[in-house]
Amino acid sequence: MKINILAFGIAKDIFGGPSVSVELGNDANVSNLKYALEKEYPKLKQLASYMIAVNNEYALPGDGIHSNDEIAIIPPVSGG
Amino acid sequence: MKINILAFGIAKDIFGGPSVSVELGNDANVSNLKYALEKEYPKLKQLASYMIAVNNEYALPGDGIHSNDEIAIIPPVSGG
Amino acid sequence: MQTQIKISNQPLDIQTCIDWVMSPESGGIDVFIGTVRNTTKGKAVLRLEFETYEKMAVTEMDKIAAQAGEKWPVQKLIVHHRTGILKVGEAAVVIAVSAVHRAAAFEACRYMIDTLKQTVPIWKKEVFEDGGVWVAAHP
Amino acid sequence: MQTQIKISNQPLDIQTCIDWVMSPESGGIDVFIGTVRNTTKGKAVLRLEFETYEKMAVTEMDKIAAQAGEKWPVQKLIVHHRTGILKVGEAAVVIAVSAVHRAAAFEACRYMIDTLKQTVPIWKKEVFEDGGVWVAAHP
Repeated sequence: MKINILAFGIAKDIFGGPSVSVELGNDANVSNLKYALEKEYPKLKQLASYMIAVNNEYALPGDGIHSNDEIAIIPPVSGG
Repeated sequence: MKINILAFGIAKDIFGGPSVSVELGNDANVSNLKYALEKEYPKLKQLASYMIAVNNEYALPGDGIHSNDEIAIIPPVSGG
Repeated sequence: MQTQIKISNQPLDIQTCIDWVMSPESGGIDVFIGTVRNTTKGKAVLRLEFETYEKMAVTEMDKIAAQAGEKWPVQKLIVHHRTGILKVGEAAVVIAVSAVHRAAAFEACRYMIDTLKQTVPIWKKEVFEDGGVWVAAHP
Repeated sequence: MQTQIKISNQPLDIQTCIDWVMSPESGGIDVFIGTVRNTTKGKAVLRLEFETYEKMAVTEMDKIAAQAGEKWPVQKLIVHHRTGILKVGEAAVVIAVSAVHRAAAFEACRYMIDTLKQTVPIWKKEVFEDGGVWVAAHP
Protein backbone atom coordinates (compact mmCIF):
# COMPACT_ATOMS: atom_id res chain seq x y z
CA MET A 1 0.00 0.00 0.00
CA LYS A 2 1.06 3.57 -0.61
CA ILE A 3 1.20 5.70 2.53
CA ASN A 4 1.29 9.47 2.58
CA ILE A 5 3.25 11.01 5.48
CA LEU A 6 2.81 14.58 6.67
CA ALA A 7 6.01 16.37 7.68
CA PHE A 8 6.68 19.34 9.98
CA GLY A 9 9.63 21.34 11.19
CA ILE A 10 12.97 19.85 10.29
CA ALA A 11 11.33 16.76 8.77
CA LYS A 12 9.85 19.03 6.13
CA ASP A 13 13.34 20.28 5.33
CA ILE A 14 14.71 16.72 5.17
CA PHE A 15 11.91 15.56 2.89
CA GLY A 16 12.06 18.74 0.84
CA GLY A 17 8.32 19.25 1.21
CA PRO A 18 5.29 19.00 3.51
CA SER A 19 4.65 15.30 2.74
CA VAL A 20 6.17 12.19 1.18
CA SER A 21 4.84 8.85 0.01
CA VAL A 22 6.31 5.45 0.83
CA GLU A 23 5.34 1.99 -0.31
CA LEU A 24 4.71 -0.44 2.58
CA GLY A 25 3.42 -4.01 2.94
CA ASN A 26 -0.28 -4.28 3.77
CA ASP A 27 0.39 -5.43 7.35
CA ALA A 28 3.03 -2.76 8.03
CA ASN A 29 3.55 -1.25 11.47
CA VAL A 30 5.17 1.97 12.69
CA SER A 31 8.55 0.28 12.96
CA ASN A 32 8.42 -0.78 9.30
CA LEU A 33 7.49 2.77 8.32
CA LYS A 34 10.44 4.25 10.22
CA TYR A 35 12.78 1.76 8.56
CA ALA A 36 11.47 2.65 5.10
CA LEU A 37 11.71 6.37 5.79
CA GLU A 38 15.24 6.18 7.18
CA LYS A 39 16.38 4.18 4.14
CA GLU A 40 15.08 6.89 1.83
CA TYR A 41 16.04 9.84 4.07
CA PRO A 42 19.09 8.84 6.15
CA LYS A 43 19.26 12.33 7.71
CA LEU A 44 16.34 11.30 9.90
CA LYS A 45 18.81 9.20 11.88
CA GLN A 46 20.70 12.37 12.84
CA LEU A 47 17.69 13.79 14.67
CA ALA A 48 17.67 13.75 18.46
CA SER A 49 14.58 11.54 18.10
CA TYR A 50 11.34 11.46 16.16
CA MET A 51 7.91 9.92 16.61
CA ILE A 52 5.20 8.77 14.25
CA ALA A 53 1.65 9.94 14.82
CA VAL A 54 -1.27 7.87 13.55
CA ASN A 55 -4.60 9.69 13.36
CA ASN A 56 -3.36 12.54 15.59
CA GLU A 57 -2.04 10.29 18.35
CA TYR A 58 1.53 9.28 19.11
CA ALA A 59 2.01 5.69 17.94
CA LEU A 60 4.14 2.87 19.35
CA PRO A 61 6.58 0.88 17.17
CA GLY A 62 4.26 -2.14 16.97
CA ASP A 63 1.11 -0.18 16.08
CA GLY A 64 -0.35 -1.11 12.71
CA ILE A 65 -0.70 1.29 9.81
CA HIS A 66 -3.66 1.25 7.45
CA SER A 67 -4.03 2.88 4.07
CA ASN A 68 -6.67 5.35 5.26
CA ASP A 69 -4.80 6.47 8.41
CA GLU A 70 -3.50 10.02 8.73
CA ILE A 71 0.22 9.52 9.30
CA ALA A 72 2.68 12.23 10.36
CA ILE A 73 6.32 12.36 11.31
CA ILE A 74 6.92 14.30 14.53
CA PRO A 75 10.50 15.52 14.97
CA PRO A 76 11.51 16.81 18.44
CA VAL A 77 8.89 19.36 19.46
CA SER A 78 9.85 22.84 20.66
CA GLY A 79 6.66 24.81 21.30
CA GLY A 80 5.97 27.21 24.15
CA MET B 1 9.33 56.90 79.08
CA LYS B 2 6.03 57.08 77.26
CA ILE B 3 5.87 54.96 74.11
CA ASN B 4 3.31 55.32 71.37
CA ILE B 5 2.35 52.08 69.59
CA LEU B 6 0.72 51.93 66.18
CA ALA B 7 -1.95 49.27 65.74
CA PHE B 8 -3.36 47.53 62.66
CA GLY B 9 -5.94 44.90 61.86
CA ILE B 10 -7.34 43.13 64.89
CA ALA B 11 -4.93 44.95 67.21
CA LYS B 12 -6.71 48.17 66.31
CA ASP B 13 -10.00 46.56 67.35
CA ILE B 14 -8.48 45.32 70.63
CA PHE B 15 -7.00 48.73 71.44
CA GLY B 16 -10.14 50.52 70.27
CA GLY B 17 -8.08 52.82 68.04
CA PRO B 18 -5.10 53.13 65.70
CA SER B 19 -2.58 53.67 68.51
CA VAL B 20 -2.07 53.41 72.27
CA SER B 21 0.48 54.77 74.74
CA VAL B 22 2.25 52.77 77.40
CA GLU B 23 4.66 53.82 80.10
CA LEU B 24 7.94 51.84 80.09
CA GLY B 25 11.26 52.00 81.96
CA ASN B 26 14.01 53.84 80.07
CA ASP B 27 15.95 50.63 79.32
CA ALA B 28 12.88 48.69 78.19
CA ASN B 29 13.02 46.01 75.52
CA VAL B 30 10.42 44.40 73.24
CA SER B 31 9.65 41.75 75.82
CA ASN B 32 8.85 44.39 78.47
CA LEU B 33 6.60 46.15 75.98
CA LYS B 34 4.66 42.96 75.20
CA TYR B 35 4.22 42.31 78.92
CA ALA B 36 2.89 45.82 79.50
CA LEU B 37 0.54 45.61 76.52
CA GLU B 38 -0.83 42.20 77.50
CA LYS B 39 -1.48 43.42 81.04
CA GLU B 40 -3.55 46.32 79.71
CA TYR B 41 -5.12 44.39 76.77
CA PRO B 42 -5.38 40.70 77.77
CA LYS B 43 -7.15 39.88 74.50
CA LEU B 44 -3.74 40.12 72.81
CA LYS B 45 -2.96 36.74 74.39
CA GLN B 46 -5.81 35.17 72.40
CA LEU B 47 -4.17 36.03 69.08
CA ALA B 48 -2.50 33.24 67.10
CA SER B 49 0.68 35.31 67.56
CA TYR B 50 1.84 38.89 67.21
CA MET B 51 5.11 40.68 66.60
CA ILE B 52 6.50 44.07 67.48
CA ALA B 53 8.08 46.18 64.77
CA VAL B 54 10.67 48.81 65.67
CA ASN B 55 11.35 51.40 62.97
CA ASN B 56 9.66 49.29 60.28
CA GLU B 57 11.58 46.11 61.06
CA TYR B 58 10.46 43.03 62.96
CA ALA B 59 12.09 43.15 66.41
CA LEU B 60 13.34 40.34 68.66
CA PRO B 61 12.26 40.06 72.33
CA GLY B 62 15.62 41.39 73.60
CA ASP B 63 15.78 44.39 71.26
CA GLY B 64 15.82 47.72 73.08
CA ILE B 65 13.15 50.37 72.67
CA HIS B 66 13.92 54.07 72.62
CA SER B 67 11.58 56.98 73.05
CA ASN B 68 12.01 58.22 69.48
CA ASP B 69 11.49 54.77 67.83
CA GLU B 70 8.47 54.09 65.64
CA ILE B 71 6.82 51.11 67.35
CA ALA B 72 4.00 49.03 65.90
CA ILE B 73 2.15 45.92 66.90
CA ILE B 74 1.86 43.40 64.05
CA PRO B 75 -0.91 40.82 64.50
CA PRO B 76 -0.88 37.76 62.17
CA VAL B 77 -0.60 39.09 58.62
CA SER B 78 -2.97 38.00 55.87
CA GLY B 79 -2.13 39.93 52.71
CA GLY B 80 -2.08 38.61 49.17
CA MET C 1 17.26 42.75 38.67
CA GLN C 2 14.79 45.60 38.41
CA THR C 3 12.03 45.76 41.00
CA GLN C 4 8.84 47.75 41.35
CA ILE C 5 6.78 47.53 44.55
CA LYS C 6 3.56 49.46 44.95
CA ILE C 7 0.64 49.59 47.36
CA SER C 8 -2.47 51.28 46.05
CA ASN C 9 -6.11 51.79 46.98
CA GLN C 10 -7.04 51.87 43.28
CA PRO C 11 -7.94 48.80 41.14
CA LEU C 12 -4.79 46.99 40.01
CA ASP C 13 -3.91 46.96 36.32
CA ILE C 14 -2.65 43.46 35.48
CA GLN C 15 -1.59 44.26 31.91
CA THR C 16 0.49 47.21 33.11
CA CYS C 17 2.34 44.89 35.51
CA ILE C 18 3.00 42.34 32.76
CA ASP C 19 4.15 45.02 30.31
CA TRP C 20 6.57 46.32 32.95
CA VAL C 21 8.35 42.96 33.39
CA MET C 22 8.45 42.05 29.68
CA SER C 23 11.83 42.48 28.10
CA PRO C 24 13.64 41.25 24.99
CA GLU C 25 16.08 39.38 27.24
CA SER C 26 13.36 37.27 28.89
CA GLY C 27 11.95 34.01 27.67
CA GLY C 28 9.42 33.43 30.42
CA ILE C 29 7.09 35.45 32.60
CA ASP C 30 5.12 34.07 35.50
CA VAL C 31 2.27 36.10 36.93
CA PHE C 32 0.27 35.48 40.08
CA ILE C 33 -3.04 37.23 40.67
CA GLY C 34 -4.78 36.89 44.01
CA THR C 35 -8.50 37.55 43.67
CA VAL C 36 -11.34 37.92 46.14
CA ARG C 37 -13.22 34.64 46.49
CA ASN C 38 -16.98 34.60 47.01
CA THR C 39 -16.91 32.01 49.82
CA THR C 40 -14.74 30.98 52.77
CA LYS C 41 -15.51 27.68 54.48
CA GLY C 42 -18.91 27.67 52.83
CA LYS C 43 -19.89 31.17 53.99
CA ALA C 44 -20.68 33.86 51.42
CA VAL C 45 -18.10 36.68 51.42
CA LEU C 46 -19.60 40.13 50.75
CA ARG C 47 -16.32 42.00 50.42
CA LEU C 48 -12.75 42.16 51.70
CA GLU C 49 -11.11 45.01 53.54
CA PHE C 50 -7.33 45.31 53.34
CA GLU C 51 -5.35 47.39 55.76
CA THR C 52 -1.61 47.92 55.67
CA TYR C 53 1.28 49.37 57.60
CA GLU C 54 2.38 50.88 54.36
CA LYS C 55 5.94 51.99 55.00
CA MET C 56 6.89 48.68 56.62
CA ALA C 57 4.96 46.65 54.03
CA VAL C 58 6.97 48.26 51.22
CA THR C 59 10.21 47.67 53.15
CA GLU C 60 9.33 43.98 53.68
CA MET C 61 8.33 43.50 50.03
CA ASP C 62 11.60 45.12 48.94
CA LYS C 63 13.41 42.65 51.19
CA ILE C 64 11.71 39.53 49.86
CA ALA C 65 12.12 40.74 46.29
CA ALA C 66 15.86 41.11 46.96
CA GLN C 67 15.89 37.58 48.43
CA ALA C 68 14.14 36.24 45.33
CA GLY C 69 16.76 37.99 43.20
CA GLU C 70 19.53 36.28 45.14
CA LYS C 71 17.92 32.84 44.91
CA TRP C 72 16.96 32.91 41.20
CA PRO C 73 18.26 34.71 38.09
CA VAL C 74 15.31 37.07 37.78
CA GLN C 75 15.24 39.99 35.35
CA LYS C 76 12.29 42.06 36.47
CA LEU C 77 9.93 41.65 39.39
CA ILE C 78 6.84 43.69 40.16
CA VAL C 79 4.39 43.54 43.07
CA HIS C 80 1.25 45.65 43.18
CA HIS C 81 -0.90 45.17 46.28
CA ARG C 82 -4.33 46.65 46.75
CA THR C 83 -5.70 48.16 49.97
CA GLY C 84 -9.14 49.33 50.99
CA ILE C 85 -12.45 47.71 50.19
CA LEU C 86 -12.51 45.03 47.47
CA LYS C 87 -15.49 43.37 45.86
CA VAL C 88 -15.64 39.66 45.01
CA GLY C 89 -13.57 38.94 41.87
CA GLU C 90 -11.27 41.96 42.23
CA ALA C 91 -7.49 41.52 42.28
CA ALA C 92 -5.86 41.99 45.68
CA VAL C 93 -2.32 41.37 44.50
CA VAL C 94 -0.47 41.05 41.21
CA ILE C 95 3.05 39.64 41.13
CA ALA C 96 4.89 39.31 37.81
CA VAL C 97 8.41 37.98 37.30
CA SER C 98 10.43 37.74 34.10
CA ALA C 99 13.54 35.63 33.60
CA VAL C 100 15.64 34.18 30.81
CA HIS C 101 14.28 30.71 31.59
CA ARG C 102 10.87 29.86 32.98
CA ALA C 103 11.95 27.89 36.07
CA ALA C 104 13.34 31.03 37.70
CA ALA C 105 10.18 33.00 36.89
CA PHE C 106 7.88 30.34 38.36
CA GLU C 107 9.94 29.74 41.46
CA ALA C 108 10.58 33.40 42.26
CA CYS C 109 6.89 34.25 41.76
CA ARG C 110 5.80 31.41 44.06
CA TYR C 111 8.38 32.47 46.63
CA MET C 112 7.14 36.06 46.50
CA ILE C 113 3.49 35.25 47.18
CA ASP C 114 4.24 32.55 49.78
CA THR C 115 6.60 34.83 51.70
CA LEU C 116 4.43 37.93 51.28
CA LYS C 117 1.58 36.07 52.97
CA GLN C 118 3.85 35.20 55.89
CA THR C 119 5.76 38.40 56.56
CA VAL C 120 4.33 41.51 54.90
CA PRO C 121 2.23 43.66 57.27
CA ILE C 122 -1.04 43.64 55.36
CA TRP C 123 -4.27 42.49 56.96
CA LYS C 124 -7.42 41.22 55.36
CA LYS C 125 -10.87 41.29 56.93
CA GLU C 126 -13.46 39.02 55.36
CA VAL C 127 -16.87 40.58 55.64
CA PHE C 128 -19.83 38.18 55.80
CA GLU C 129 -23.52 38.95 56.23
CA ASP C 130 -23.14 38.51 59.98
CA GLY C 131 -19.98 40.56 60.44
CA GLY C 132 -16.28 40.71 59.68
CA VAL C 133 -13.33 38.51 60.63
CA TRP C 134 -9.64 39.40 60.50
CA VAL C 135 -8.13 36.46 58.61
CA ALA C 136 -5.58 34.33 60.55
CA ALA C 137 -5.84 36.50 63.68
CA HIS C 138 -6.92 33.69 65.99
CA PRO C 139 -5.65 30.11 66.26
CA MET D 1 -12.98 22.35 35.08
CA GLN D 2 -13.54 24.55 32.02
CA THR D 3 -10.87 24.54 29.34
CA GLN D 4 -10.13 26.68 26.31
CA ILE D 5 -7.36 25.69 23.90
CA LYS D 6 -6.55 27.83 20.88
CA ILE D 7 -3.84 28.04 18.23
CA SER D 8 -3.68 31.30 16.34
CA ASN D 9 -1.45 33.13 13.90
CA GLN D 10 -2.55 36.46 15.39
CA PRO D 11 -0.88 38.24 18.35
CA LEU D 12 -2.05 36.73 21.65
CA ASP D 13 -4.15 38.83 23.99
CA ILE D 14 -2.94 38.15 27.54
CA GLN D 15 -5.65 40.14 29.29
CA THR D 16 -8.37 38.24 27.42
CA CYS D 17 -6.88 34.96 28.65
CA ILE D 18 -6.76 36.19 32.24
CA ASP D 19 -10.31 37.55 32.08
CA TRP D 20 -11.49 34.16 30.79
CA VAL D 21 -10.10 32.23 33.79
CA MET D 22 -11.16 34.74 36.47
CA SER D 23 -14.17 33.68 38.45
CA PRO D 24 -15.79 34.59 41.77
CA GLU D 25 -15.00 31.08 43.03
CA SER D 26 -11.24 31.43 42.51
CA GLY D 27 -8.74 32.86 44.91
CA GLY D 28 -5.63 32.47 42.79
CA ILE D 29 -4.63 32.69 39.15
CA ASP D 30 -1.28 31.73 37.75
CA VAL D 31 -0.29 32.86 34.29
CA PHE D 32 2.69 31.83 32.22
CA ILE D 33 3.76 33.84 29.20
CA GLY D 34 6.48 32.52 26.93
CA THR D 35 8.11 35.34 25.01
CA VAL D 36 10.66 35.52 22.19
CA ARG D 37 14.12 36.11 23.58
CA ASN D 38 16.62 38.27 21.70
CA THR D 39 19.56 35.86 22.15
CA THR D 40 20.25 32.13 22.30
CA LYS D 41 23.66 30.99 23.47
CA GLY D 42 24.98 34.49 22.87
CA LYS D 43 23.74 34.73 19.27
CA ALA D 44 21.27 37.47 18.32
CA VAL D 45 17.84 36.08 17.38
CA LEU D 46 16.13 38.01 14.57
CA ARG D 47 12.76 36.27 14.80
CA LEU D 48 11.08 32.96 15.56
CA GLU D 49 8.98 30.88 13.21
CA PHE D 50 6.44 28.52 14.75
CA GLU D 51 4.91 25.69 12.82
CA THR D 52 2.28 23.30 14.11
CA TYR D 53 0.43 20.12 13.29
CA GLU D 54 -2.68 21.93 14.37
CA LYS D 55 -5.27 19.19 14.77
CA MET D 56 -2.91 16.98 16.75
CA ALA D 57 -1.53 19.91 18.76
CA VAL D 58 -5.04 20.80 19.94
CA THR D 59 -5.73 17.14 20.77
CA GLU D 60 -2.51 16.91 22.79
CA MET D 61 -3.19 20.17 24.63
CA ASP D 62 -6.71 18.96 25.46
CA LYS D 63 -5.14 15.78 26.86
CA ILE D 64 -2.61 17.51 29.09
CA ALA D 65 -5.25 20.00 30.26
CA ALA D 66 -7.43 17.04 31.27
CA GLN D 67 -4.45 15.50 33.09
CA ALA D 68 -3.84 18.78 34.94
CA GLY D 69 -7.51 18.79 35.92
CA GLU D 70 -7.17 15.29 37.36
CA LYS D 71 -4.01 16.12 39.28
CA TRP D 72 -5.10 19.46 40.76
CA PRO D 73 -8.44 21.09 41.66
CA VAL D 74 -8.39 23.60 38.81
CA GLN D 75 -11.38 25.78 37.94
CA LYS D 76 -10.51 27.21 34.54
CA LEU D 77 -7.55 26.62 32.27
CA ILE D 78 -6.73 28.39 29.02
CA VAL D 79 -3.90 27.90 26.56
CA HIS D 80 -3.39 30.18 23.58
CA HIS D 81 -0.42 29.30 21.38
CA ARG D 82 0.84 31.45 18.54
CA THR D 83 2.06 30.23 15.16
CA GLY D 84 3.78 31.95 12.25
CA ILE D 85 6.51 34.55 12.43
CA LEU D 86 7.16 36.24 15.80
CA LYS D 87 9.35 39.22 16.57
CA VAL D 88 11.56 39.46 19.65
CA GLY D 89 9.44 40.25 22.73
CA GLU D 90 6.20 38.84 21.34
CA ALA D 91 4.24 36.20 23.27
CA ALA D 92 4.43 32.68 21.83
CA VAL D 93 2.20 31.09 24.45
CA VAL D 94 -0.12 32.21 27.24
CA ILE D 95 -1.33 29.71 29.84
CA ALA D 96 -3.64 30.86 32.62
CA VAL D 97 -5.09 28.69 35.39
CA SER D 98 -7.53 29.65 38.13
CA ALA D 99 -8.20 27.66 41.29
CA VAL D 100 -9.69 28.11 44.74
CA HIS D 101 -6.20 28.01 46.27
CA ARG D 102 -2.98 29.18 44.69
CA ALA D 103 -0.95 25.97 44.95
CA ALA D 104 -3.19 24.22 42.41
CA ALA D 105 -2.98 27.19 40.02
CA PHE D 106 0.83 27.33 40.19
CA GLU D 107 1.34 23.59 39.90
CA ALA D 108 -1.15 23.04 37.09
CA CYS D 109 0.27 25.99 35.13
CA ARG D 110 3.83 24.70 35.50
CA TYR D 111 2.71 21.20 34.51
CA MET D 112 0.99 22.60 31.41
CA ILE D 113 4.01 24.45 30.05
CA ASP D 114 6.51 21.73 30.99
CA THR D 115 4.40 19.02 29.33
CA LEU D 116 3.45 21.18 26.35
CA LYS D 117 7.13 21.65 25.58
CA GLN D 118 7.64 17.87 25.66
CA THR D 119 4.64 16.50 23.79
CA VAL D 120 2.68 19.06 21.78
CA PRO D 121 3.54 19.02 18.05
CA ILE D 122 4.68 22.60 17.66
CA TRP D 123 8.09 23.47 16.25
CA LYS D 124 10.13 26.60 16.64
CA LYS D 125 12.80 27.79 14.26
CA GLU D 126 15.21 30.39 15.60
CA VAL D 127 16.34 32.67 12.84
CA PHE D 128 19.79 34.25 13.23
CA GLU D 129 21.67 36.50 10.83
CA ASP D 130 23.38 33.47 9.33
CA GLY D 131 20.31 31.27 9.00
CA GLY D 132 17.65 29.34 10.89
CA VAL D 133 17.78 26.39 13.27
CA TRP D 134 14.91 24.12 14.32
CA VAL D 135 15.17 24.13 18.11
CA ALA D 136 15.91 20.74 19.76
CA ALA D 137 15.99 18.89 16.43
CA HIS D 138 19.54 17.61 16.80
CA PRO D 139 21.29 16.12 19.84
